[in-house]
Order: sequence, then structure tokens, then C-alpha cells
Amino acid sequence: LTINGTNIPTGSKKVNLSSWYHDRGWANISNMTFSNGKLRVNQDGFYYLYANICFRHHETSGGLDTEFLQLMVYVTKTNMKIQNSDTLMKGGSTKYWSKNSEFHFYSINVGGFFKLRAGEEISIQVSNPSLLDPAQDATYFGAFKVRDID
Amino acid sequence: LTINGTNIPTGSKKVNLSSWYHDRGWANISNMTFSNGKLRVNQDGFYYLYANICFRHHETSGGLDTEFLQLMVYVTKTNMKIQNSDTLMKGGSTKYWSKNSEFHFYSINVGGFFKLRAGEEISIQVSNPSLLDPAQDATYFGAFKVRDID
Amino acid sequence: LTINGTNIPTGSKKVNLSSWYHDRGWANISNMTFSNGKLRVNQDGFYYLYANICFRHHETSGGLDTEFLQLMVYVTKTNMKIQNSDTLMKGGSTKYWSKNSEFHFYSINVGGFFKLRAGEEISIQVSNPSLLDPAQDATYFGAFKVRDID
Amino acid sequence: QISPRCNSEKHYEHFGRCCTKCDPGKYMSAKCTATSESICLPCGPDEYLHTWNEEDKCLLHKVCDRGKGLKVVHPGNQTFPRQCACIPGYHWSEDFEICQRNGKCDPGFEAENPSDLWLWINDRCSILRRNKESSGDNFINTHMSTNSASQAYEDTLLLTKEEKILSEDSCYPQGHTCGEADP
Amino acid sequence: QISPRCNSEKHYEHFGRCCTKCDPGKYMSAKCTATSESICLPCGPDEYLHTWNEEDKCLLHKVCDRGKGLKVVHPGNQTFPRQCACIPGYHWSEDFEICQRNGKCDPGFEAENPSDLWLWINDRCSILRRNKESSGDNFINTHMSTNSASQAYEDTLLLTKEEKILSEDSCYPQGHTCGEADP
Repeated sequence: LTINGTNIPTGSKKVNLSSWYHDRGWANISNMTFSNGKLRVNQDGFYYLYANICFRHHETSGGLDTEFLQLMVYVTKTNMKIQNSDTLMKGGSTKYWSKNSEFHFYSINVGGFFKLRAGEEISIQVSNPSLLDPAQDATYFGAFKVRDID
Repeated sequence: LTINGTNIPTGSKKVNLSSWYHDRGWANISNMTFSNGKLRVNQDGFYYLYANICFRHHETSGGLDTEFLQLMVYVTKTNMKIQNSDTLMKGGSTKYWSKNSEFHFYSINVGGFFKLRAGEEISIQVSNPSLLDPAQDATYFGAFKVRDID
Repeated sequence: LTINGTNIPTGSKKVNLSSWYHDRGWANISNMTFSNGKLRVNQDGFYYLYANICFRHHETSGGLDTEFLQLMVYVTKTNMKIQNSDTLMKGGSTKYWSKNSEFHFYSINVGGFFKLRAGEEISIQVSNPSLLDPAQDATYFGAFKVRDID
Repeated sequence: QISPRCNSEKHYEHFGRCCTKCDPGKYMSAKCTATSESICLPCGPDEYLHTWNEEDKCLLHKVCDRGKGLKVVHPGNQTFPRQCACIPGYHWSEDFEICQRNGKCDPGFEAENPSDLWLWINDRCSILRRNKESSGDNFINTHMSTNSASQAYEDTLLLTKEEKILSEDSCYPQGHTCGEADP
Repeated sequence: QISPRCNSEKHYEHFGRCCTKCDPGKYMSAKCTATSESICLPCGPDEYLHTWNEEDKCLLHKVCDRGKGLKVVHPGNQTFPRQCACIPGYHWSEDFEICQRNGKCDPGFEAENPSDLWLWINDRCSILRRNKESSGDNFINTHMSTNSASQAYEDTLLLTKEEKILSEDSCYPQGHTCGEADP
């Protein structure tokens, strides 16, 4: 799934990113359902999950609130049956983005192999959403089933 | 495929990296063809694409042109049928590599799941090619087919 | 496999990380064996290997030895038959972690597709182990078989 | 023959039968069959399950990472998740999952061990700030009220998320960001 | 029986038949069969296909990311890709896919709205610099020539890559890096 660039939350707080394309451009989805901002698992199995998140700031967007940033992504699994939500993967970096520089850019990539059950849901949270790069080759996430659970 | 360390372009401009080993060391290839610097898809399918790029600078290589760098990788798909070339994935970071430090190092990893058609070609572009780490465990890319297109 | 947070080596030297959970939390393992800190391949095949390593430092842990760090991960393959050990993948970055900042964080992700033989072993080395984030969503590695060797 | 209402909190349907789930602290190593009940085994060390469940594996307790300024306030057990709190002088920032240094209180105002209160609640904090601005009073001092549901550990009051109670007088130094509960 | 030359720009061979591709602005939702023609459907919002094609999906318009200093100069439609340009004072750097601040022109030299010209071409720039060094003249002033193929949008001249034309008098301030065309 690729980020829907027209609907990115603002601010620097940690937010849930729920606005993704699932059928446009490079985005594709099969055997999984995308609804209310979460990717739901339809079949038990071992899946490889991955996310690529790019942050950028250009001087023409005005000054940053602070030069000391922590740019993070959290990939979370929600299991409705036991009312539990846990982080599967996290990545990112503290950054010093000096005010004198014209442009700043930073990308994070996380990936991992997880046992998922039908009904469980995957969602993405990031810090500093207003710095997200809205291009489809920059901010995207996905999953593919590797094999069944024996 | 792993970088051919003996044939790395120079300069800091964005260049196409076309010189890769496809059969030496860890590099391996099957059901895909490597020709004129591009990885061509032979069978329609869903593929997981990935690239790991390392940049480094040692003081013995002389001074850097600038201390403000942007180290980037772009994984591009070319579709000859419609004469179109687009970036599938990008990653990297702006960096401040101070002249007083002996050594600088930075690695980027990108990965993603894409529908590819026979005849389409995957290629890698990077900025600052002269800073590329030529080791096979540092700079490599590849793809493997996960399943057919139903 | 996810890091066993209670048994992380100290110091900043490059060390072998041998203390991993293979059956708790998100960790899972099948058709491979985890013994004396290494992941052993039981079946020949093409495997996708990946590792995600997070480093962090909080001011309450006391000062850093140096503000200039190199935070690295090395994924190594050991082939007992030919008494050989080689790095398959590496990633990381030189970092300037200023003493005035409350908190520093940095994550590395590496991944790649490799032909592995039964009996070969995969292990992880990192620099600065005492800075490792012990959470299961931060520091983990794994492998899954994609297909046989034809 | 209408099968008994099954999918309640403690039962699940399998092979047309209504079987019992595993109680908190246990995971289901085997589902029931036509002839046998579910097989439940206790969670291992460092693991828990806080509800009746059909999970094939327990959840792993989180790490109270001293390297992020955290300490254990409740070690957790097989049925209750471990609880962490920031060490004195710091409060939990959910945004970055770290312990952030507390802002300084003005002279004459002293937060009653705010660092031990992992209960800095984002939403309440902004509400207070609004009231605070309107009331023109810069700081309000915190005093936690206790109620039956809370378990007292050392000198820290521990409330589950649902029972977040924060009285009017919290010390919210100007421009200070609050963290969500439960690091 | 020699099948007619088929794989031209508007046809493709399928099941031994020569069928019609989909025209620009449409994608092929189903190939032709022995008895039916190809089924073509229009590209969705924010999508395009600029040639006759057998694609099962349209391409997505790029984002003219204001957060990188870009603005839309042509919104694009179902047959023509969206075009972006840097906002005044910046020019496109293909190397880093961002808008780089224009270098300052020396007093007395003024680039004619260089910021709107997304046509800073890497190769030409270095050639000029060499001439420039040899001719000892620090800056040359830019003036774009127009030709029939160009489409004028607002005050920006838009040339396709093939028709890059740059006359001798470009203002290339010392040590200034040029960007490739078409951000």
C-alpha cells in the first residue's frame, strides 16, 4: 500500500497513518483486506511485513518547530479477540536538522517475518507526520504470505 | 547481484549503476536475466525487490567536495512497451560529514513487493557513486518471485 | 528471533550476539535450528535473511565514551566444512551523538536473498552492544526459505 | 437443535461443539475435539495472557529498558502485563517511546514526585492548560487521588488505563509536553 | 498464411489474432479472445497512460510535493503526465530530486526568471562552464528560445526532454550546480 499524499495528518505527535492507496500505482493487495486504515489478515499464515517511510523538510515550508527530531515508524498488530495491540517492528533515528540547511531527507526501512492469524490487523504509526514524503516510491508498506502455518 | 567494485562511476551526480556481478560470491540469479546493467523480468509475477547500498569516505581519499551530502538510492522500473521509466522505491538521507572525522559510513536498505511483467527491467541509481562501498556484503540488490499473478 | 534483553554484552567492541529468543513473543522458527547463538540451516535452499537492530542512549545511563560512534550490524555465514566465515550483509552508520542531548536512537535494517546449504550457520555481530535496544520489536533477525535449489 | 450461545467470553465453537477457552495465564496448546476438551498450558517465564483466550502462544512481557530511563513498577505475572515508569525527573513520551526530561517547575512550585507518576495524560494535560490559561494561573500542583481499584507499589499509584483519574492540581510547567500513560 | 504485421504501435498479437491495443487514457481490463475485442477502461482519477498499450493498470500521476519546493505547472490528465516545477528562487536537482536554491547572480547580472525555467541542463551547464573558464567570463545570462513544440503554461516554458534547447547566454553563477530537466 502506498501513502495517500492528499490526506496526511499534520503535527509532530505520533499518529496512526490510515490513509493509504491499495489499488493505485504500485500499490496492490490480494488475500488481505484494507479497511478503516488497517490491513486485515484473511488467512492464517507466515507473512513478511515491511514498511518504507521517508521524511523530508524544505526551507520553503517554513521553519521546523525544533532542530532536534526523532523520526520513527511503528508497525503494530491488533488482535481484537484478546483486545491487545502490540508493536511488531520499530525503526527510525534521532536527528539534528539544522535550520540553515535548505533541505533534509531521511528514510527508514523495517521488515520482518511474523505468524499472523485471520482477523488480526496491521497498522502503521509515525512521529512527525507533517514531514512525510507523499510520493508512492517513498512512503509505503505491505505484506505477503510466505507459507501456511503447519 | 553484488556491485562490481572495479567499475564504479565517479563524481557525485546521480548515476545509473550498471556494473554488477550476477554469478560471483553471494550473487545469484535465476529466471531473470541481467543484461546491459539491468535486471530483466522473464516471467510475470509478484516479486520482492530489495537493495542495500553502503556509502563510505576515508580521510586518506582526500577531502569531500562538500560536508553537506544527500546519499540516495532509487530502484527504477523500465517498461519498454510504453516507453516509461518510474521509481519504485527510494531511500537515503541528507548527511553532514564533517571534514575533521577520519571515516564516515552510511547504509540504506529499501525493499518492497511489486507486480512485474515479463520484459520489464529493474535498475539502480545512486547519488555520489564515488562514495560507494565496493564490498559484496555492502552494496547489492536483487529480486525473488513470491508468486504468480492470478 | 528476537533479542534476549536480559543477556546483552557490554562495551563498544564488535561482538557476536548469541542470546536470542526463538520461541517467545514474535520470535518463531521452523525447519531451522537455533543452537549456541547461531541459526543453523537444515535444508538446502534459497532463503531471505533480514535483521533489524536498534541502538539507543539515554542521558540517565551516564555519558558516552565518545560522541563519535559507528553503529554497525554484520550478518555472517559460517561454513564448517571449509572452516570459513564470511559476512553476507552489513549495514549501519557513523554517528555524532552529542552529550547535550537527552536521548539518541538509530535503527538499521538489512535484508538479502542467499543460497544456503544444510549445516551452514547464520550469526549476528554488532558494534556497541551496550547501546542495543532490548525490546523484541527493536532488535531481531530471521530467515525464511523462499524455494529449493533447483 | 439450537447450539447453546457459545461465543461468549469463556467459550468458543469448534467442530460444532461449544468448548471452553483457556483462562488467563494459560495458552491453548490444542483445541477441543469431538471427544476431548481444549488443552491449556501455563505461560512461560516472562510471558502472560490477560484474558480468556484461544491463543496458541502467550504474549511476551515488555522490557522496562533502563537504557531508556525506565524502571519496573510492576513485574507482571502470567495474567497481568509488566508496568514500567520513568525514573525520577523524567516522564513517558508515547510519541517517541522514551523518558523525556521534565520541564522545570517555577520557584515555589514543586511537582509531588511527578516523575513517579507515569500518569501524565495527554488529553487531560491540554484541557488543564486551557483552563490554566483562562484562570491566569501558571501552574497547578498535582495530587493523585487514590481509589479502591488502584494497587500501590512502592510509592507509585498504579491505575489501569480505564481508571485514569487526575485531580485539578497537577504541576504542568508551561510549554511542557505530556506523555500518554503506560510506557 | 502470413499473419499481417501486427505488433505495430496500435496492435498486438494474442491467440494468433491481431487485436487492437487500448488508446492513451485507457488500460486493458481484458485481452481480446478468439471472438471478442480487447476491453479498455478509462484511467481513474490521478492516473494516466500516455501511449497505446496493453497495460492492466494505469500509471499514477506523481505528486508535486510542495514539501520539496515544487508546484504544479500542468495537472496532467488521463493521457498526459503531471508536470511540476520549482517555486521561484529554486531549480530542480535531478540528482537528489529536490528543489535547490538558485545561486546568487553577481551584481549587474540577472537571470531571466531562471527559477521558473525547469530546464537547467546538467551537461550543457558543464560545457558552458568550460567555455566560461576559458573565456574568463564569470556569468552568462540565460534566455530561453521558444519553438512550436513548446506549450506555455503561466509564465513557464515547458519543453519535452527531446526538445531541450538552451541558447548561449545562460546565467551560471560560479560553483552553482545545475539540475536535469523535468522534476
